Amino acid sequence: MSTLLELRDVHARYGSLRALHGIDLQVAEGETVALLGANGAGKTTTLRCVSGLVTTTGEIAYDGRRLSGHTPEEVARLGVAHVPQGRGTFTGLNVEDNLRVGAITRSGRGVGAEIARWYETFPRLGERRRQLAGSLSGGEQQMLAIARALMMRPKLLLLDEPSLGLAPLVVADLFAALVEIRRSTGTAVLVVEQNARLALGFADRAYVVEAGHIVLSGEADRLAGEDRIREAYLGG
Amino acid sequence: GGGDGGSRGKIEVAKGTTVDLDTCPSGWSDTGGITDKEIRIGISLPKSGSMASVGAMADGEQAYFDHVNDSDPIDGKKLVLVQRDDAYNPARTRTNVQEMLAGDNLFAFNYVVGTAHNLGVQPLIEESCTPHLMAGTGDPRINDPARHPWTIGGMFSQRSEALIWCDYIKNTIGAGKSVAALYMDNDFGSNYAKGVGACAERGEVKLAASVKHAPDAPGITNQLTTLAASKADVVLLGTTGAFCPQALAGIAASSWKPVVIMSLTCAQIALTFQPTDPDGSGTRVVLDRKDGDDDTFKDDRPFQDVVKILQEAGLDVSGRPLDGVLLGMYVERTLRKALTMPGGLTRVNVLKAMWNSDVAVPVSLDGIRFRTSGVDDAFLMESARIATYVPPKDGAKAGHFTFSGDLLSIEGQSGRQ
Amino acid sequence: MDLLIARIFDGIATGSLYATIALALVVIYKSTALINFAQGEMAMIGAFLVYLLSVEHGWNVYLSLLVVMALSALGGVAVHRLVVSRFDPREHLPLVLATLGLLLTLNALAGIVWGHHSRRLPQIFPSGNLLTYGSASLRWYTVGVLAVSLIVLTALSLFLRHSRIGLSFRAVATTLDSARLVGIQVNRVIALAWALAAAMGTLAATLYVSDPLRHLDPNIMDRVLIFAAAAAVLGGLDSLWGSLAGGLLLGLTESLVAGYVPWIPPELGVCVALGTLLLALLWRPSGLFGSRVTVRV
Amino acid sequence: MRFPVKALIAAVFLVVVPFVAVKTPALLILGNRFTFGIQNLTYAVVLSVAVLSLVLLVGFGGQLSLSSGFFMGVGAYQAMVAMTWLDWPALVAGASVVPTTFLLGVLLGLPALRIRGAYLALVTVTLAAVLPSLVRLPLLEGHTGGSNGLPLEGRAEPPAWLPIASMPEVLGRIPLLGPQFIGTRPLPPGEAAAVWLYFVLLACAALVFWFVRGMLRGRSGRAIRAVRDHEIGAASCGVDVAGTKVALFGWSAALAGVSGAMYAVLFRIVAPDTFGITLTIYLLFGMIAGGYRRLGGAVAGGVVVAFLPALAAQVTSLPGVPAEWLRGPTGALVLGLLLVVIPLALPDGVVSLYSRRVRARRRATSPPPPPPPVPETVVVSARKEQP
Amino acid sequence: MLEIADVTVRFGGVLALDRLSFSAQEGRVCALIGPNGAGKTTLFNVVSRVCAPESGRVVFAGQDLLRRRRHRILGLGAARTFQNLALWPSMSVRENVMTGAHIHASAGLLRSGLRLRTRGEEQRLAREADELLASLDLAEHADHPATGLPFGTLKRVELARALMGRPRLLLLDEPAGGLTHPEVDELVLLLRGIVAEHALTVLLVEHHMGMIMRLSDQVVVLDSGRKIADGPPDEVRNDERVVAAYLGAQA
Ligand SMILES: Nc1ncnc2c1ncn2[C@@H]1O[C@H](COP(=O)(O)OP(=O)(O)OP(=O)(O)O)[C@@H](O)[C@H]1O
Ligand SMILES: Nc1ncnc2c1ncn2[C@@H]1O[C@H](COP(=O)(O)OP(=O)(O)OP(=O)(O)O)[C@@H](O)[C@H]1O
Ligand SMILES: [Mg+2]
Ligand SMILES: [Mg+2]
Repeated sequence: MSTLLELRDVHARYGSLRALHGIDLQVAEGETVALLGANGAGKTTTLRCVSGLVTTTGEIAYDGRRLSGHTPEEVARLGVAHVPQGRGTFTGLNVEDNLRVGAITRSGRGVGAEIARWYETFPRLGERRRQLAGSLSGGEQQMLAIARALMMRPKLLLLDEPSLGLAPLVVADLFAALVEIRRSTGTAVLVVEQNARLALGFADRAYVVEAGHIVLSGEADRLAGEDRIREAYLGG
Repeated sequence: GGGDGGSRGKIEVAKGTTVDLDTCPSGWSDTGGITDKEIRIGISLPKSGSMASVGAMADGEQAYFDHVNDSDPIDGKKLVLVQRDDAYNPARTRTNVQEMLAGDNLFAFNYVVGTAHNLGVQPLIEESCTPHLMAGTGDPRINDPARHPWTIGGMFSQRSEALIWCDYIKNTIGAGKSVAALYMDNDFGSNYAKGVGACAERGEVKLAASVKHAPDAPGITNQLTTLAASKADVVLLGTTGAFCPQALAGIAASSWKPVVIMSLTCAQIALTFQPTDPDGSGTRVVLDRKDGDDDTFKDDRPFQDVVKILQEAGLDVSGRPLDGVLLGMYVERTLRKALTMPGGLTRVNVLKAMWNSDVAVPVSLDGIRFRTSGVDDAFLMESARIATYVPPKDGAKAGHFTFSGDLLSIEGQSGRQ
Repeated sequence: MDLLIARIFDGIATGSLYATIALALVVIYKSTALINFAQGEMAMIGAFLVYLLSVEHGWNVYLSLLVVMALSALGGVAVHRLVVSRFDPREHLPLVLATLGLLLTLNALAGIVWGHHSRRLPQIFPSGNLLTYGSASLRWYTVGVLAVSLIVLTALSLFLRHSRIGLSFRAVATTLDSARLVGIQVNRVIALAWALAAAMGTLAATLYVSDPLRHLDPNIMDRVLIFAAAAAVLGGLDSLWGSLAGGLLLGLTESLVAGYVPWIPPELGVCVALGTLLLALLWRPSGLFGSRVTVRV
Repeated sequence: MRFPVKALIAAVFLVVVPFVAVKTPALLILGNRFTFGIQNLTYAVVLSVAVLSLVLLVGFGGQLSLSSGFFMGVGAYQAMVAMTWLDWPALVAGASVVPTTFLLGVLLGLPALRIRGAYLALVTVTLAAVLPSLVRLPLLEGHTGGSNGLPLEGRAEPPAWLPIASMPEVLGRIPLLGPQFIGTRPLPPGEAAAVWLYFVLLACAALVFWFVRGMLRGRSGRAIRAVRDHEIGAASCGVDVAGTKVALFGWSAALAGVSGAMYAVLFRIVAPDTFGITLTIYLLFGMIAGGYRRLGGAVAGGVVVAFLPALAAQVTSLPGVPAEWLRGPTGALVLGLLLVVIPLALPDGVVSLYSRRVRARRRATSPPPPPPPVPETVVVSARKEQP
Repeated sequence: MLEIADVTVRFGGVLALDRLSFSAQEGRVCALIGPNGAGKTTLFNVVSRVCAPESGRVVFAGQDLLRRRRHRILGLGAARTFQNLALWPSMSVRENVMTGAHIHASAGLLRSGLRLRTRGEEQRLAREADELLASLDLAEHADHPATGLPFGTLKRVELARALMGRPRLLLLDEPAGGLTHPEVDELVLLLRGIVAEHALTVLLVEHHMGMIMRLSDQVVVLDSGRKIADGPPDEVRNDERVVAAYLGAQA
């Protein structure tokens, strides 16, 4: 498998505060990679670097081209979908329009069918299709954000804490759907997830971020067995 | 000239018109603002904002000054016009005047524009003992030589104009005719309203409708509908600028056919009466000056010289630039007159010339003279003729005014309320 | 009776003009949530260009109008490129100030280049009246303006509803960052809105001054802009049809109130507009047809 | 406590500057003469209070209400009427403006509880267009002077015990500064009066700023910002959102009113067209150009609004531009271009020039505070809304 | 202590709460769980008067909350946190927390403007806030603006702010959002301490079942606005309907 995304020695800062101190990371085509770390470690920032939402130094390569200096819209048009932390739904648009916006860079054909498919995965959204996204419950918005990102038919999906605020049953359904998508479309996934158990069960490989550095990486199964991981992220 | 300190005393410059030079600032000089090479005159007027069109007066005046400086300089000195834009904001006007007084070494002011603006700066100008030749307001309060000898008004007072309208309606159209009136809702319009109101109170005309429009109104359709509903015999247009043609066109489009009498500020062939436009045929106006687009004056040599000055400067030959030339000519003649007096060109002599004036300029209609005589006659512009607009006959490129009757003079009556 | 009908006709006449200019404001607002104070001046420049082409160069008016509308669209894009796009789009106040600056600049520029005296544009609609009732008459001009605004409105709303562009407009206006993340080229979308609005503005201003009752001078627009803005707000800043409704409502209220409420004389037109606006907004804080923003906790 | 060097410098500056300005020095740049007079200096003081009223309401309160021009007009007219018709002393007339404008502000605040964002902005802009018509109403014309404005005779004389007129004799001896810029001759009465007026109005403005600064600190300041940033969060902490907003409208209006009264005292003429939409635009300009998130921005804004249009209008020649191009509203053109350029170059306003330097010097250990969010429309959609 | 009786909330066609009734006992932790969109946050909004119910009563300590205006609720003893944060980003963490004690101070606009007896009050609030921040392990962030900090930290700041109001009833909306397992464990300990120390009644919304099990005394389960279960945690956990609607097989 060839490398789809590669970060080499990536640094990022917010004003005078340095958030990343040289991240090295790779995602191969079709691969699922989890990013673990404590609160404030820099996971979100790493995803934002890829999308061009923060200015960075270092090398980011995607699909054979350098990404540095690209705007978020260019990155998105290259097939990277980002579900940001805090969701970022289009509050003034209704559910269905939110999903249609997700497919806005593609031609209109097949969009309807795809929307219907997401209503199946998240029946809640189907019930609420005419409701303004801004008035949805927290979990409903989260579902919407994920579904919208997948409407882009991305090559690479960046998920920032997808399980945040979702009911256990929905989390289970969501990850089942993600597995299915990965299988059928070969989408690569880079996922930040606090629920390490879940993430490690889902991912092929994982990285552990601490204070802006990668401190550990490896096969997901192997990491799940490491003491250090159990202690720090999996709980008792 | 005067000098520092010492008593300079009171001087009567005209009948009932006395200046007390002891109140002038220390350092004041009777020839302040005159250097070896220059005579500096100040003007503050709107060159930007909603009244920006007025600013073209300064351009006309400047063109005339340039002409004088090139052809026949006064006392060998250049007339310099120091212009300041006040955007028609009285605070800016006051600041302008204060700063010009302090820093621009002016000999005199000319045509600070606006009623409130002049009321605001009059104390400053007076305190500094600087003449203000032709203040840009038609409000009679500014023409008060007994109390304010340093300033003289420089507009045909709108109240005087309204008085002439009134006489004209009474005498020519018929007594007791019903009248509808449109005024601009500002100092300009309210002076017409006062004049017409007084006339109606005396029973000389019957006021059937009277409406105002905001100076910055987007249109006057509603007002015209109200006026038309009155079905009056005569309509008076106490408005100016783009509202004049709007009113004419609106009236022409309706089924109402009154006699139209409009403000003399509207009397510009190119702007109010489109060259080829039949609207406004028969409109009466109290007119005191010529129009560069009017063929009637094409053999009037002195006037055509003026027109040439404007053309060469790339300015319009009617309207504001022409008014500006009128200002410039008045200033020039007044200064020349002062130059002939004992003591030469001094501020006191300018006051004497200003309050004992008898000047004619070729921009005015023939026969019109700017006369003053201290408290007996404190108004410069008091005569005019009734003119009627005639649209162009086929072939002619523009319409013209025809004059009926003699020169009307309300000499000495302008202060009448 | 005549008079009442005359006043209603007056109201429709002024109202439809407010509406056409309001429409241009709404187009910008829909995609940027920004009020473009320079809209009026941009439109005024457009009208001047139409004048130059049609009167000074003798072109056909309709052709001139079309050509200038296309030019204005380019101008709108230029304004966006040169000024608007350089600002942080999330910070509205500095941008609003810049549009005010643009207002002053364009107005002054027109004053310097063309002077402040008035000019008359050729008529676009036939003169005379479509129908008369006693002394009341409905002018062809009024009907023409109304018809044009209806056509433009319909075309525009169909376009925005059924194209992806309409969706992009709304997405960009609500959540800019997310719009980027789904690949919407935010700058292009906003530039397009400026182009559309500028063309609409030129159309509106040309219609406005082509009335034989009006003249063209650099200050024409500051007289209408406040009413047009009131109309846009009244209808709902993000509603195309709202601008028409708002404009007509405002025009009618103004002429009827001034005509029939004795203690409100017509020179208080602005007060009437403000009163109408306040009452309407108290009833519906986002205008008659505007959509409400929902942010929940 | 350190020795207040900065305050000392500022005080010297504020005291010396009027004596320089009263001489109206001019600067020659590229053939243009730019003057710097005391009238504009004092006007800057007056305007800074008006801009402060906007900064308070828009910058700190997050209410996009552009009504300060209107309230300034109300204050100016009220003070003028009190001084001319009732013969009240200027200070009393000025103080009497506070309760009226406060109440009017509260009245405006009530609808503003429902109307927000761009909607509120446009309604309040319209408000500014209304004042001229109101003043000219036949009903009020007798008192307001209608379109001709209401002038006030005489001038404010400095008290005899204050040696303002002879101050240049002292200040003029300061080497470098004095002899050149101030001269050593005593001031004539008119100029002494102008300087006196400057000091009086400066003192009033300082009092107002001191008051507002207190208001923005501590519990009340937190409540104001809390309401701006998140209303529901504020209410959940017991902050009376409606009450705070309405009070803020009231105080903002009162400040604008005071500024109007100061205007009346300074210019001694009020006229309807002064307080129209142009003034509102200028105040808005002052707020943004000065920096609407800081009190210092109001000072900068006042200075900018007083001087920029005046200086721009003094541009009479530009290199490479033919003279006939400069006949028209060149000042407005220059001003317009500045309005576009200033917010681009200094999005946080002119004060940011100063504070950027200060911040660089302090080199804080903690990251710089993020700018407060732009006031945005937040409507909680619910079946019924709480008042 | 807190009694919810027959509360119905409707948003247009959506029935967000459907005649919901339950009560929470004083000094206990009552958890509120249910699928997304079940109406949990809506209930919080009703209690804190953010939205008005169509019918029903909410009684807390003998007071009918629905009769009070929004900002009076804290005065009656009920404080809340928000699912998606409602902090004020332009203020520092300390100022945010101090504002939580708004009702325990009194300086208004006029008094602050004139600086009448404001100093002592300020110092008192700052001291209290610093103590609270220290006890929640937030002292190092006191001067940081309340934005740009990790989500979990900000959630704790909100908790501190709510506690500053000295409430008797605390409504917590997903306090463990964005925390890792060990962090959740810490939070549980912390909350236990706080509940005991201040004798608080807590209404807790959370999707983290581990936390619910360890912390709560009573669990109310909502589905589509209706109550489907109410009882001690162990009992509810094994309820068939709860498993089918919410937990799924995995739990
Ligand atoms: N907008 C911002 N401004 C300033 N600092 C920020 C901003 N966003 C993040 N930071 C800081 O950058 C560091 C990394 O943050 P980041 O959000 O990437 O962490 P994270 O690992 O995703 O944590 P979380 O569990 O909260 O999602 C943190 O210390 C945070 O305080
Ligand atoms: N303003 C509104 N307009 C329309 N529907 C609304 C509104 N507010 C809430 N709803 C709907 O009411 C239902 C209950 O929402 P609520 O936020 O209470 O859910 P929740 O139980 O907190 O869910 P979550 O666990 O996802 O946060 C949701 O389906 C939501 O879409
Ligand atoms: Mg994160
Ligand atoms: Mg919720």
